[in-house]
Amino acid sequence: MILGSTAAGSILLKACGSDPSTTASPGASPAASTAASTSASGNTVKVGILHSLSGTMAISEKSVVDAENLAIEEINQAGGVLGKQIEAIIEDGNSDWPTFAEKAKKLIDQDKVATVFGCWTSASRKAVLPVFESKNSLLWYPVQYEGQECSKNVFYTGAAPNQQIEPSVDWLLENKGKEFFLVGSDYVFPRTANTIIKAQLAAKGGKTVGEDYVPLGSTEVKSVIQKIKQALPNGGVIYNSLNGDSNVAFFKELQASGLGPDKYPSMSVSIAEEEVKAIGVDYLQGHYAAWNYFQTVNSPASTKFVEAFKAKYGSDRVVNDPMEAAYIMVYLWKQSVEKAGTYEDLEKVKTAAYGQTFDAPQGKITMNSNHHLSKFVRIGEVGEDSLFKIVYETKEAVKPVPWNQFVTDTKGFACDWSDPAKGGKYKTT
Amino acid sequence: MDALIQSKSKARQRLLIEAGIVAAIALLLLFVIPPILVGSGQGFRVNLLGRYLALAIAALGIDLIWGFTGILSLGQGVFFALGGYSLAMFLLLQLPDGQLPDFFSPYGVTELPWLWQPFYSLPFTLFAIVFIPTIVAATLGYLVFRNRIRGVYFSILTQAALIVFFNFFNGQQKLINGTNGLKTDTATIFGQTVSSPPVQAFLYTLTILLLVGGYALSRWLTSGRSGRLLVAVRDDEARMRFSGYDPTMFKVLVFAISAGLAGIAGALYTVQSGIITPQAMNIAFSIEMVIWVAVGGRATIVGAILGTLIVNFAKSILSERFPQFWYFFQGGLFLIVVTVLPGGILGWLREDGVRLVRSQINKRRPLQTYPSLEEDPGVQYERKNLANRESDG
Amino acid sequence: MLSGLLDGIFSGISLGSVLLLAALGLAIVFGLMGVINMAHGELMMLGAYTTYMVQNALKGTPLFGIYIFIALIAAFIVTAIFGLVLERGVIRYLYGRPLETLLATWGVSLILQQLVRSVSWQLVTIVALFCLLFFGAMWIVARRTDFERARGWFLAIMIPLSAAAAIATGNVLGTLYKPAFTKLWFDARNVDVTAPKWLRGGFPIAGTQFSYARIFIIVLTIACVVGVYWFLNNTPWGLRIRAVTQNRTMSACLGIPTKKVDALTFALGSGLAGLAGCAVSLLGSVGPNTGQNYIVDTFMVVVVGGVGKLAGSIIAALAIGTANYLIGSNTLVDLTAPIKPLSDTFAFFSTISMAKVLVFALIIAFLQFRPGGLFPQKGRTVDA
Amino acid sequence: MSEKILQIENLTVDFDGFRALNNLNFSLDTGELRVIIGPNGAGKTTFLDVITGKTKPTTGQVTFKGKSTKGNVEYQIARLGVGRKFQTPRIYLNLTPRENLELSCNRYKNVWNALFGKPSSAERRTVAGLIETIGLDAKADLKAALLSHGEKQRLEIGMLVAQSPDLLLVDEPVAGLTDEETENVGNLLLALAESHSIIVIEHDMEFVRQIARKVTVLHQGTVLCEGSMDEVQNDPRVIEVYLGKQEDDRAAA
Repeated sequence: MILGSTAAGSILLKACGSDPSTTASPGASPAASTAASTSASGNTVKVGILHSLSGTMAISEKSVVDAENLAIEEINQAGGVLGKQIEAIIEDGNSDWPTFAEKAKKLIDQDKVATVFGCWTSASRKAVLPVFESKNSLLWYPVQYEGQECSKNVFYTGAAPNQQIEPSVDWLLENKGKEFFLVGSDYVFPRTANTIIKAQLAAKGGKTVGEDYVPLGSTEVKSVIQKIKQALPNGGVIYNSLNGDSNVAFFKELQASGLGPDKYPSMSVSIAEEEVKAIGVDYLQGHYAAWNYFQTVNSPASTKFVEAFKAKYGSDRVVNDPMEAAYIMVYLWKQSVEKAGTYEDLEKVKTAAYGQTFDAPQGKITMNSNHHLSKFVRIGEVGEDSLFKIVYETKEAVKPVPWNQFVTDTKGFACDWSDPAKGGKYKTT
Repeated sequence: MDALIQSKSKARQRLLIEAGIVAAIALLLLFVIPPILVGSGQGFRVNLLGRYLALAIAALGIDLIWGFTGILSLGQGVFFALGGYSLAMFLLLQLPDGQLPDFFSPYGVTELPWLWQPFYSLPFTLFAIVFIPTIVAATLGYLVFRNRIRGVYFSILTQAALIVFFNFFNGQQKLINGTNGLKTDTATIFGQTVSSPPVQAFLYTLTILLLVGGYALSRWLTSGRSGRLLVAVRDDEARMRFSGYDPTMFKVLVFAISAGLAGIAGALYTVQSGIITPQAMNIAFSIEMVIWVAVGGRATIVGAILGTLIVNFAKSILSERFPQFWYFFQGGLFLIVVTVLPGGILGWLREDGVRLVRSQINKRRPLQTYPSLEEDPGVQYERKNLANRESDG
Repeated sequence: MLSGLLDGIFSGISLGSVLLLAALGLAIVFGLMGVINMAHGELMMLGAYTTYMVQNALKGTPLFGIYIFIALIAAFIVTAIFGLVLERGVIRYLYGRPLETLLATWGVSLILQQLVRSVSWQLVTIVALFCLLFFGAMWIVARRTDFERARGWFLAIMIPLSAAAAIATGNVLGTLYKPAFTKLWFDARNVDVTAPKWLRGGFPIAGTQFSYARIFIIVLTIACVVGVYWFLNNTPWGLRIRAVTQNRTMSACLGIPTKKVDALTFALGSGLAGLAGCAVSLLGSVGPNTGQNYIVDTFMVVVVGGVGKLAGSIIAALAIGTANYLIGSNTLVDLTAPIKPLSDTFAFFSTISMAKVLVFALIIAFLQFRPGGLFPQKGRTVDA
Repeated sequence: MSEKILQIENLTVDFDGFRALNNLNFSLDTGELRVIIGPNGAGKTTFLDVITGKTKPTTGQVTFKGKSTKGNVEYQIARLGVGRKFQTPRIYLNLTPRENLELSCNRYKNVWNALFGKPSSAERRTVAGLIETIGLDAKADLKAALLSHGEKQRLEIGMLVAQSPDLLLVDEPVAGLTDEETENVGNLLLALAESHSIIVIEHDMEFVRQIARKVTVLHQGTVLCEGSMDEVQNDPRVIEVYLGKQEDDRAAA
């Protein structure tokens, strides 16, 4: 009998999701927002939002969707773009890369969206890339990534390695020590990041004493700790590019094994405010993270962003770097469209985007002709209040370098889409 | 003897009808459905349909081993992925001489790994798509079945194998690009991009043809003596052994065939979706495959295909509308199929559905009973009257 | 060297004890009842979430220091009750069909995962209301003698009707009492469980440090194993459980309430999953996917150990844990350093992913010699 | 003296510390019908298990038709010509009786033949004849799951015959049957004994008397005595085993 109720429960939920009255529940019911606005007249611009709302990656991607929705709402309240309201069509990538490609096709072919904001993992981005290239559509991608890519159909608003990894390694070399142990999740971003770090350390007199990878989602990290102890018996720097669940296990184990931040400072590139909350600040205090934006950035734009977000989604929520990047990319798109005077002619929109500046929460950022943003680099230390105390920040925005100069294969290459002769990968020297 | 000949010609007639229906459906899928979908602005659903038809091939394999033979493999994803990777590797090597697939460069790989070398050859690739999964399955199957490990133990072991292959593929960045998988969208074949409409149309056609082929293979395997042997494995292995059959070999065979089908499915799915990643080997996907068959109806062959299409389109459409709740649906589906609808949709149609329709149009199926009763005119008279009375009331 | 060795032994035992704790409930449910509970991992997850809620409820109170003990009890009770519902609602229809239990419980695990993501007062109200309406109506109607005939019609009418009523009410309440009512309890994000202060850090010994949390888990595991052993062998209910698992029909004839025994056994197994969930929350993350990480490994423990034997599970868990640790860390590489080819092989497998590959290969090889596991069931009933 | 079809020498089987068969010697002539009796736990089923290859002997060997069966597994021994009927009927429930018989009747049992072979007309005739013999013509094309217990027993014996083994092992063929059915089965076995060697394990003494020519009594894993029904019944050791020691009897009384 209970069976009947579970089965029926699912029917319930279906109906519940479609009911417009639930629209306002935080972060929920993307379907509802679609349903509510498709009924509106044709005087809207459709944009696609493509993130994982279910599966492993939903943990991170849902808050990015929240940030994108916030930006869209703000823009709509301020009169929309080119006088039209933005209508967001939200699709679920289900943490499954082929599904991302499928949904991207659907957004472009069926919904005919003007642009798509989406993706988190490099794998999902790589999966949708051919779709956007073959259909000549536009994707905005908000997450820090490993670089080595420069598609004319993607704008990258997260950090390139030289805007996050490289400065943080320099800072560590200067302040914390020369011996590095690299630990990461077993996928492309940590692997590539570590390749870069190794090359950089070799070039700058540091030393990689070991590296290890943990399967995505794995929580058995005991043997990694053992390797760290072996490789760094007297302390040293841990460079951590673990992603998701493994971080929790890693920091709990690190503390239990007596590897504190005093002797074993760690620099993380995938731990932001949200993650600090999920891991528990007691395990993280004193460790470092490198980002372009922290919630603690003290600027009017930042305060406004944080306040608006909390007002919309609740005061217990925090914002982080990818959310900020997601938030600003919606604005950048809006500005480019307005400058181009059209949202349909993508060539014009793209050209208009180059050189666009925006007073972002992190500071004044600029879109370059290599489709990446000039961004500020910051290093924060986890404090008692679960927020980051900023211990280092660049004075000026750092220009992005998509093709990494520490990797031999791409050394001497650059990207410039404003010049048809140069394109996605050209030799500089 | 007359009766025998008569039944033979009847069987042949039935076979012809079936072939006709299959051909008609295939033609429908080929020439009617795509224009309708495109016409209604749902063009991308043609591609989805092609992919789901590819998945249906894998489902056929599961129906063979689980539906008929009673062996539940939760590791079909391995074979699916092996097929997909084989074809993807071939496609990625369609490059000018001396060039490497571009994902190698970030890892500093400058020389093509030996694993890739054979995939320059198309014949080898075609062979590999079917036979690498087959061989892997046969080896694993032999090692496991030989020791009479079966039932849930086999299921658990296949699931563990899945994890292992997943870890292996996921961890080998320098060899096969790890989590990112292999992209086939931008590769070229015969001077055309794989994602271009003509190639996709060709693949769609090929999928349907292979699905028809898979259907024919499954029908052939499950009819006649081999079909009875499969059922015999499911019903009573020990009896088989004491009758002089070696069930191990039959199980290995059917497991290997199902793996081959999964390999073909993986290859076709990969080129139509544009990417193959280790995600094809996550636990959920392989169990989902089983549920397609269960929804359609175990041991019905058609049910496997039907179930695959229904569940996947439901997933595609529902997750567009209610992304959050897809898991509820899917979980509910598992529960319902196992507890309330063990025969799946086809089973229900055959049992209750037919009875329901018949009772609505007043044509109940007569019950068979003891032959002596059948011949008793008194009983027959009574039954007639009873039936009438019931339908009156 | 000494510290390395100590560390190796400790880590192996500790990994093994986590596995064992997670597998214990499974061994009972699978070994004694023949039910493949794929939702076991999700029951662990529920245990972990219970820990989180207990932690939050006690934050700032003097009890916070020992919240973990309260959480253990709470986790056991919550998951045991959940297991009870699961057994009565689903599993009992599937006895003797292990493959079907596998699929059904997988469905349950999907629902549970989504449940923690989507649960809010609104959802709870809707589901509760639906159950009330539907089962209430059923209870009233089921007493009529001709119910079986009209069953189909009843279901066809009552399900949509009660669903509609429940959803409508839920949505009205949702709009009336917005944020609080529709706010998700957990969301898809991971939640943090922070061990009480005395469980953080470790016990320094010979240049290395033994994590208190892990020592705690080892002790907990020993306590659970002893407890379960004692329960099964020295209590009347334990005797009944063993009787029913050996011969259900005969036990029923002897007046043992088999249904109660089934429910109790399943509840016990689920409760142990809850304890395991509480324990792993000290080590790793707590999120909707928490359970997924353990499920396959724990099944391997049961298979290798041999079904229905506690001793087998204990040895198998320790062996698998130690093997995973030794291969995954550099220990074996160092030990075999003098023999170059051997150490190179181990070096190839010395990441966590690759260690799993090798351990699985070893398990398959092991099953070639002992297909029934370490302690196979013997006698002529097997494979009759 | 006719040739021995089955010879068992010094057979011992240990299970995890329990000795099920203890230094057992046994032989069977070609064409003989032998009944084995013995109290519960005497090792009768284990005895059959060893002959059919299901259980490996700890020591000793089984010689069938002059060849040792060592190293052969069940299906190989079955192909050599040993057929076995189980205590509870074991048939393929989801196949019809006709299909059940066809599978057993098939001479070529490798995978290749299963795929590409077709039943020959001779086989079909055999099957049709067998169906009549076991009296299942009316239900030949129903699922075997629908048959009654007695019908299943008969079907399994039919399957055994279809296999045309040289040696038939029949384990308690009349357990749970009515008197009439018991007699039917008895006659069936007697008819089969004309052309096969048969070992029957049975408890039902009435039935044993109906069919037995020579009886072997097993006790505690060894052969206690052997001979005609009357000889066995009067053997003091057998009486002791079945009825308990006389002194015990008196004590109990």
